[in-house]
Amino acid sequence: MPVYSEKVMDHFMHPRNVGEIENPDGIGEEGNPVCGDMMTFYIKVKDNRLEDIKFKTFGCGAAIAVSSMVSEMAMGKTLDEAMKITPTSVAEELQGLPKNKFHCSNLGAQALHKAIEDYLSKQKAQGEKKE
Amino acid sequence: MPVYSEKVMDHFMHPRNVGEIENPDGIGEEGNPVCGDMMTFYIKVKDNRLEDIKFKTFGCGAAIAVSSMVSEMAMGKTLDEAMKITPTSVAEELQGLPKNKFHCSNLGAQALHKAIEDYLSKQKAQGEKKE
Amino acid sequence: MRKVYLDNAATTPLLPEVREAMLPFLGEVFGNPSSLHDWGDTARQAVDAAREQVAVLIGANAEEVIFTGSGTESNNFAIKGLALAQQSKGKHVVVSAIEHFSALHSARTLEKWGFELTEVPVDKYGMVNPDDVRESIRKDTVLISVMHANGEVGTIEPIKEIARIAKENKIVFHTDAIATAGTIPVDVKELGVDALSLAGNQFYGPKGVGALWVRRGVRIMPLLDGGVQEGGRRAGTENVPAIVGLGKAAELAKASMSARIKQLTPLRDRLLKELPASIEHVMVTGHPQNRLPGHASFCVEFIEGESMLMFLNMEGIAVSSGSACTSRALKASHVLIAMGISHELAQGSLLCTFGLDNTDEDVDYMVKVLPPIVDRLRQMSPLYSKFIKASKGGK
Amino acid sequence: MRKVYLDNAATTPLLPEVREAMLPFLGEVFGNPSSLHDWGDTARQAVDAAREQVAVLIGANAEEVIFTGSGTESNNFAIKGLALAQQSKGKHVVVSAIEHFSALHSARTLEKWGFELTEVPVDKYGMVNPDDVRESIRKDTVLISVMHANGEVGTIEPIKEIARIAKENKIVFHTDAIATAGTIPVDVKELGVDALSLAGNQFYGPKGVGALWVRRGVRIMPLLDGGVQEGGRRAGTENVPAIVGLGKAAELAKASMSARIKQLTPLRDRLLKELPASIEHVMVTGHPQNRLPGHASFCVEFIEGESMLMFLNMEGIAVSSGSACTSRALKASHVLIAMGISHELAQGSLLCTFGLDNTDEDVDYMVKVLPPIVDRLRQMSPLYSKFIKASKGGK
Ligand SMILES: Cc1ncc(COP(=O)(O)O)c(C=O)c1O
Ligand SMILES: Cc1ncc(COP(=O)(O)O)c(C=O)c1O
Repeated sequence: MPVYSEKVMDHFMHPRNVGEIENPDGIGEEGNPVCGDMMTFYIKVKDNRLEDIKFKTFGCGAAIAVSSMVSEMAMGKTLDEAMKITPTSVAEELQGLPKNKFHCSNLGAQALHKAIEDYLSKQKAQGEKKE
Repeated sequence: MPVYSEKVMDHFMHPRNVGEIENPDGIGEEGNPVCGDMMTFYIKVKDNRLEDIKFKTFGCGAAIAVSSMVSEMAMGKTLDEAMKITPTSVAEELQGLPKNKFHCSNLGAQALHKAIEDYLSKQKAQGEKKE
Repeated sequence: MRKVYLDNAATTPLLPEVREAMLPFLGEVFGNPSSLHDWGDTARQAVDAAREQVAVLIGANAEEVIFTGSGTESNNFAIKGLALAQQSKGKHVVVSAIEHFSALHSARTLEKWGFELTEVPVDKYGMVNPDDVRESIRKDTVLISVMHANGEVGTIEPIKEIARIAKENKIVFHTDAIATAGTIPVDVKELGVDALSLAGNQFYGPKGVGALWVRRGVRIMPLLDGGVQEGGRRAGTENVPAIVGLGKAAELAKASMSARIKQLTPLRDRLLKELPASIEHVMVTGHPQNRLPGHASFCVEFIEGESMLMFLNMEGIAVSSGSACTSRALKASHVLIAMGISHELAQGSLLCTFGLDNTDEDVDYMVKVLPPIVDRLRQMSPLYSKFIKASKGGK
Repeated sequence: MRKVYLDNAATTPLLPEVREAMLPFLGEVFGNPSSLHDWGDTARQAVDAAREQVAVLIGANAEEVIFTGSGTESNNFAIKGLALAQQSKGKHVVVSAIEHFSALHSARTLEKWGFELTEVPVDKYGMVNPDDVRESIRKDTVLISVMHANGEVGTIEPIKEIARIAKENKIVFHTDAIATAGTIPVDVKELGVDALSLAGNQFYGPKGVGALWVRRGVRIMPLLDGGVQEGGRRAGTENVPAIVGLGKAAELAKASMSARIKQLTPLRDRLLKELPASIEHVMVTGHPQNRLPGHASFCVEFIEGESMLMFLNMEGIAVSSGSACTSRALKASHVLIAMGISHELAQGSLLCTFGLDNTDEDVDYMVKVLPPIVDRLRQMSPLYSKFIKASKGGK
């Protein structure tokens, strides 16, 4: 097996926040199955905070653990705070990732950011509509 | 060890007719130490027959066995008969020689022939002197 | 916990008889076969006896068998050595698209050295069409190499037909028989090949040893220069214990081949049938009939191989996958891709290979354990939820 | 009959601890280190632990150690791989004239591939003069390879000085440390080399395994293409038991090196002194002081090596020779010839190499047994009788 930390194994075996959100405020998808890893993040936003986060992930053990960890790290955070989560900070929280796993499977932060951007652009579109 | 037949081992360990002949009728030398094998044959001839043969050999197990075998095969033979001894017949008498040993160490027949030729050319020179 | 090793294509355990045969050579009998004394003689005789055993396995002459350090070395030696030895005649080489990397990458190294390379395609079963080989031949083709069977999808290739085509065109033909020698009958004369690779750890022999058989009269350049071991064709002190083990494994394989095939085939057939029956959206990869006796391979849709392997490992089951994440090169199996399988589907590749230690209970266990794992991963998979939505939408 | 193995330069026996370390990997622990399951994990961890042990032996970082299938493979890999990786910079390579054939013939293969080769000479002790290396350097020199010690005459080369010259000229420097690593202290940093070969069977480890250390940042082309084992630099399923054995042998060598040197040196010194004292016309070959601890080599005048070895073998003694007849290439040792020893004298080459099993009684036995053998062969030798006649004539 790849040499995964205890934390990675924990999140792989017991991933937090797996699922989808009906009528989410934002959706972000990153990666593609050609490379072997793909993640979809769903978010609910309230008062500029991530009230709920769910994800679905196709990929290796690291990809699943990363998704779970990102959802946990971001839960309840303000959007600004969540945007500051980086692949490196996720890997650190996970007690490290194998070198060759860093780039392909560490897409969680990007997927979350995409979901937030999706939310923000929808907000902006709505704001424009309202105007 | 090279895969030597029993006969080769016997002649290697108990070589027949090792030595030199004082005032030989013919001397033949074949090979050279650069290649690793060198043989000197000494003969005594009486009534056109090889009355005595002795040799000295520098070389591998096969070279020593070949020399010994040649001396044994030729002993008591007429010069014509002895000239018919070939590397192949020697190898056969020895129950075969390893392939890579055939050419370098199987110089005994040649060395004997050289000794006979030496004898014949001396005879001829004497004959010419007498005339 | 039950432990089930279903990864015999990766490597097989040593048979106890093989280990027994090797042990003296890890002890008292330690000489160098090149040495000129009793220690050397004993070692050399053991190596020669093993050479004979390997030759018997493949119907060859012992002096045509060259021991190497691995299957990979055999393939490198064959492809590079046979091509380089003939480069004055031409610089075109033909291989199949599904060769093992040790053959394929060797051929690509030849490309860097100025050779041209044609990679012949395969059909959806991973089968090479001999006609495609025929069409790939050029005036300057000097070497064709097609594997006897593919280790990832189990498909057995039509080597006899391809060898005949090579012969008609007077082109040297090598086959990588690493997945077949010792497993199914391999006879160099019957196959009609000029060179053949095999490896010990594929049929209950040791790691660290392989062999290349090269027909007498076919020229080959050494890959390892140095001393004159192996008739000057492969230098280096011989790995005596491993060579002895390979010889013993060859002898045992020859003696019990049909019994082994009879043992493995029903296990394979059960799994090929029962996994797709117990899990939706599972396809068998490789040829349905012409496949290695212990070889069952699949693609499980919507999920990725590594996470499947991890959960199976937690249940004590060892298998492989050709997914990108499980390859250390992080690319989906070139074999599956060459068979026209999509990258997405290839990620769910699952390879179960039976060995002599496996039983029907192992099949039962696998068929019991895998469905909930697949289910769990699919519940997490965005691809699966898209599929479900799309099929619901379609209804 | 007494059995005395004095051929440890050819190969050493396995230490019992090494065998013990290997045995599990010939049994239960049979996985392929590349496999993603417990079987694979255990094997991979064992390989990594061995890599660390080898790294410690030579003062290197573990990730810079590449396992190979033999010392010969390490040398082929180094010489070809380092030169090919740099061919855009230049195509000139420098080696010493007394390299082992695995290095020398690799360099000559490079010549066939368009490289130019300079073979630096040695003095009568087999010692390379660093100034000769300096003078051989050209603008297009990309690789220098000089062995750390020669296995035939035991001479230890001034590697530090040569490495410094290479460094000053920014040329990659490889040393074949197969005769030294595990036998005398070898530290890659202290030596200042860029790449270093070693082999298990030279220091009581297994056959079929070697290693090449390459300093991080130095580029090398693989010799064996295929999978991405060994960081993509050496493909092929790892020979796990042999690698584990090499690791254990390295650990033991590191721990007991000075004790071993203390054991072997007096035996060597006795033989170097007593053989020439008990037999006339015997010369020591190689350097009188700068030589391997267990290494005693000679030329016995007027007789040939193979017949000497055969008689010694009948007395239970195993040694080697560099004579033409004992080489399977049927040429006198290129090492002795390069040292200026005549072909005639080289035929009487005799190489006695001590190991941990040898005792003073072995020296006694050798010194007792050899003189009558030499005498017997000299009585048969035409060279000796010529010499005797000439010296009598001279009186
Ligand atoms: C068909 C085939 N060729 C070559 C190889 C390479 O063998 P190794 O990794 O033992 O060198 C394998 C390994 O499984 C194989 O299945
Ligand atoms: C200095 C040196 N280099 C290379 C080798 C080749 O090693 P092997 O035959 O084990 O591959 C030897 C063998 O004794 C050696 O002494």
